[in-house]
Amino acid sequence: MVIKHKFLMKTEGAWSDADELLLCLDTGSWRTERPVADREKCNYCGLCALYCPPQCMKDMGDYFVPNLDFCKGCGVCAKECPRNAITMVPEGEFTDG
Amino acid sequence: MVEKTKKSRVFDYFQEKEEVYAGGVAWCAGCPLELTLRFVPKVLGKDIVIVGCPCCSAPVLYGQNLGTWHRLSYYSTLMTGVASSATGLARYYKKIGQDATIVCYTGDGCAADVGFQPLSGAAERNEKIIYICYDNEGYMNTGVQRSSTTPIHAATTTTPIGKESRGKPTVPKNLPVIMAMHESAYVATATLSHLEDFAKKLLKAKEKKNEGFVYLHVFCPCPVGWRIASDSSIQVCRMAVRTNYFPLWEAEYGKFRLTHETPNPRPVQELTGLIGKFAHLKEDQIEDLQRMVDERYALIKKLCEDNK
Amino acid sequence: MLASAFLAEGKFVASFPMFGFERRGAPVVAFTRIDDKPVREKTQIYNPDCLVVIDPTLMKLPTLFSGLKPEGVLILNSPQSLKSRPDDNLKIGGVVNATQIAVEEIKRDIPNTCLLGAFAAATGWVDLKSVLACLGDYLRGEILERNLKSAERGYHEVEVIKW
Amino acid sequence: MVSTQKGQVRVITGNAAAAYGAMLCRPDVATSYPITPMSEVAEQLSTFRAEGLVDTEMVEVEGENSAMNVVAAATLAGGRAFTATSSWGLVFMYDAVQHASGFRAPVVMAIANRETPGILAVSGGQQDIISTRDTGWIQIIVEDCQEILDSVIMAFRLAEDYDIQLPVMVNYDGFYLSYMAMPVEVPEREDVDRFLAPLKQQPERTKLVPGKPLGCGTHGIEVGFVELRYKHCMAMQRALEKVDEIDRSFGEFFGRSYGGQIEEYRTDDADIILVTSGGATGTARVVVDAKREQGIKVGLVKLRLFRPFPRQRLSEVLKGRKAIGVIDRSVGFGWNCGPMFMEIRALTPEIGIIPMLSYIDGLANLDITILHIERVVDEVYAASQGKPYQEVTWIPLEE
Repeated sequence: MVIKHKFLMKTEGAWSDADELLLCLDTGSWRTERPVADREKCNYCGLCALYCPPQCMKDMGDYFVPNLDFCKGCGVCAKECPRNAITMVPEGEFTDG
Repeated sequence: MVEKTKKSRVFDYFQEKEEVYAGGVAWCAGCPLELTLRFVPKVLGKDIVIVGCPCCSAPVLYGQNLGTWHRLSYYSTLMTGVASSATGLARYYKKIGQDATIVCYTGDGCAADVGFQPLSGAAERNEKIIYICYDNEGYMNTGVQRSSTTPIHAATTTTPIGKESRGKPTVPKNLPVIMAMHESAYVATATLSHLEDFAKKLLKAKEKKNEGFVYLHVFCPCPVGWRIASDSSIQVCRMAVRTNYFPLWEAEYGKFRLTHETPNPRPVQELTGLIGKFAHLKEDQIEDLQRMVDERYALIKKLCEDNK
Repeated sequence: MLASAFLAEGKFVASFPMFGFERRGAPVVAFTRIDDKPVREKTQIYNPDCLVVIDPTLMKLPTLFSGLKPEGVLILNSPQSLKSRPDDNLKIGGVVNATQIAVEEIKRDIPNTCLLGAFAAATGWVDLKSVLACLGDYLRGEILERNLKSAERGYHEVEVIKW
Repeated sequence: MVSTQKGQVRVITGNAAAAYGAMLCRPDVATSYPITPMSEVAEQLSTFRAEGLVDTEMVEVEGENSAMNVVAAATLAGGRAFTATSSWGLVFMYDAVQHASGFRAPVVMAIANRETPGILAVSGGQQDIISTRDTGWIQIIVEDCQEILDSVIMAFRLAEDYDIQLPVMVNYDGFYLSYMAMPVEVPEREDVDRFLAPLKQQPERTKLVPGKPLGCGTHGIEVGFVELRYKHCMAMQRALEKVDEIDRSFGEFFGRSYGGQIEEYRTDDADIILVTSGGATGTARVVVDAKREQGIKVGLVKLRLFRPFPRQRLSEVLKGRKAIGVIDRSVGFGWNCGPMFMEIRALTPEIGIIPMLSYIDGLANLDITILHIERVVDEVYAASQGKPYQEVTWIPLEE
């Protein structure tokens, strides 16, 4: 038998190895709405970042913005912001998406 | 410009600032399970070993061939083998003198149903492991079937609403209390609306696991399976605490203590109203649920009183 | 224990019981083979040279002696001596009240070690010294002392009849 | 039996022999859930631990399924682990059994064989071997108490070999061997250490270390899955030679060897061959000797390795014979014949079309007696002489 397949794993057993291959999905493309933070209203409490399920709020020093590569648009940040500083805006309204 | 306040205290509990997961992973939008699993290594540190099984956490915790979605040590097993596999790891590391924090991470289907026997066995043997059950009250990964922690009257795909059926006919297994009755080193409930409480309990878990078995029961709504809006999961967690549907307590060697008191608990409708799986509830069913909540809360209060 | 005693005398042995559920008092049948060369058979024994009966009520069993070889030996635990030759194939009968001796010496109704002593005396196949020595492989301390006494009494008190 | 005695000879049961074998290999973790007829293994190991003879972590699990998960995880973290079970216990750990082999966990498990599915029976039989035959484990079947002890030691060297990395079952007849007290030479611990020392010269197998970003048990996706299955099958095939090699090495060390994959007894000039496994082989040796006295040229093959199947070595020894009889202590539900018979029948292209006779005997603790085996030899001999024969015989039903 001629094996043409190039073995993916170096190990005998089924082991994944983050040093060899860390996978990542383009979850940013799942989004239908985008959180938009109002820097003026934000008091930097960080609850949006704490509650963000994919933990993708970026700390900008005195306010937070979502990393749009990974933000799935769930809206938890907007809902949990005690100052209503985050608004969910339909993706259709943006030209970069 | 508003005055910038200090960031939430919860950040102070993080010993791991870096994300150990890839940015984009295959959990549903708004899923609090994702938040739980990203939160745990931030508090416990990344040198933990996670033991898991097929469940909603598996699509991310499991690797795919050589590739993986995170930088954690991970041992995947079957639903029947989580607590026992963790036992094997913990005992071997003990034998060779390797310090290790073994964290089992499973849903309620494993913890309360098919994996209950090894869980109970590990608790009885007082194995030095931490077992975290994220309770989404059903088999969500397989398409929202009922489990033994599905609440009474809730609609699932195996307890559907029809002419002859009004949802799940029986009350859920009170798993955290059952685990506390093992008189393990540490048993606690937690949820994501109360992150500081959760973080404290994780740190206590890490400390107590040096003495013996630790069990954490985390209330973890499923936006898809419970039919709630993807932005509402934290709100549902908070309401579960405020209605005493999910009281926050801890028990060391069977000695109970409430970690969060709700002075004026809200009626359970305020919780069920947020959740689609309860949308069909009639008055008598709400009463059933309220009675269950009251009785179970009274039990916790009694257990706490007894320990004073 | 018997197998160990023979091993001490340079014989090859193999011994096993046959039963179902493991509980005290359940009926048990056990087999021991002794040979000058290695024992290879793993079967039950259908044609024994010697039959050791621990429970005297089994004497009523009609098939008890079927398969016994000619010139066979019977070792019987019983308070009563044999009134007649129970089977035509028997050449030697050894009767001892092992239960009573065990109760007196070991303080428990476990007649086995007493019967080992009786076996050594009646058959002459193994030396009492070997039997006593092998008990030490299995028992310790006071229990050993009591069982040694029980085996010795079995050896001396067995009533041997030759037909 | 004992040519160069290196240890102390004790009269011990098969179960105790399994426990001694494991103890001598100094497992890091051992666990066992009691079940007749192997509970004594667990008791004996706990006694060794209680007396401080080993520093093994003993886990008193609440079920067999947990036992297998405990030992599988311990080996994948880098340790040496042992467990034992029987019958329904093996069935109750069935998912974990396959998990262990699929994960390439080098666990060693002793099994006191007992009847398995459906019909309740606290009695011996080899159906538990058959019900796990294609679970990716190496399955060794042994004949007497000494071989139990020796095979457990050899099993560790096989399982943990870098080229193998597979779990190994050491099978012995429940009741007939598990409770059989025989003289067994118990090797010195230092000698066993030296016998196992070559494992330390090998590359370290992949292991789970806290904080190291490895995932044990990754999903095999598409061709990745095929790749892992293929590696597993190749390791099974490598085990064939390795079993012979380790058996030879054991012989050099301890003066006892067992033929590796199969043992041939008086086969050189044999016209007909009897194939047996387990304790019945000892009885068959006695019959073969007697039949040889009568002038029947009969030889005996002991099937010692059942998975992987010793295809080549069996073909070599069975080729050119006039007839073959196979005694199975289990049944094959798919075909009306013994499972081992079925596998040997599949060797027909290699050995040619000759009469092959299947005998089912020894189920439910029934005895495979000298009379039974004599009957088998007589019938196989008659078949070799061109007489008509019955392909499958359930011996107890014809008595």
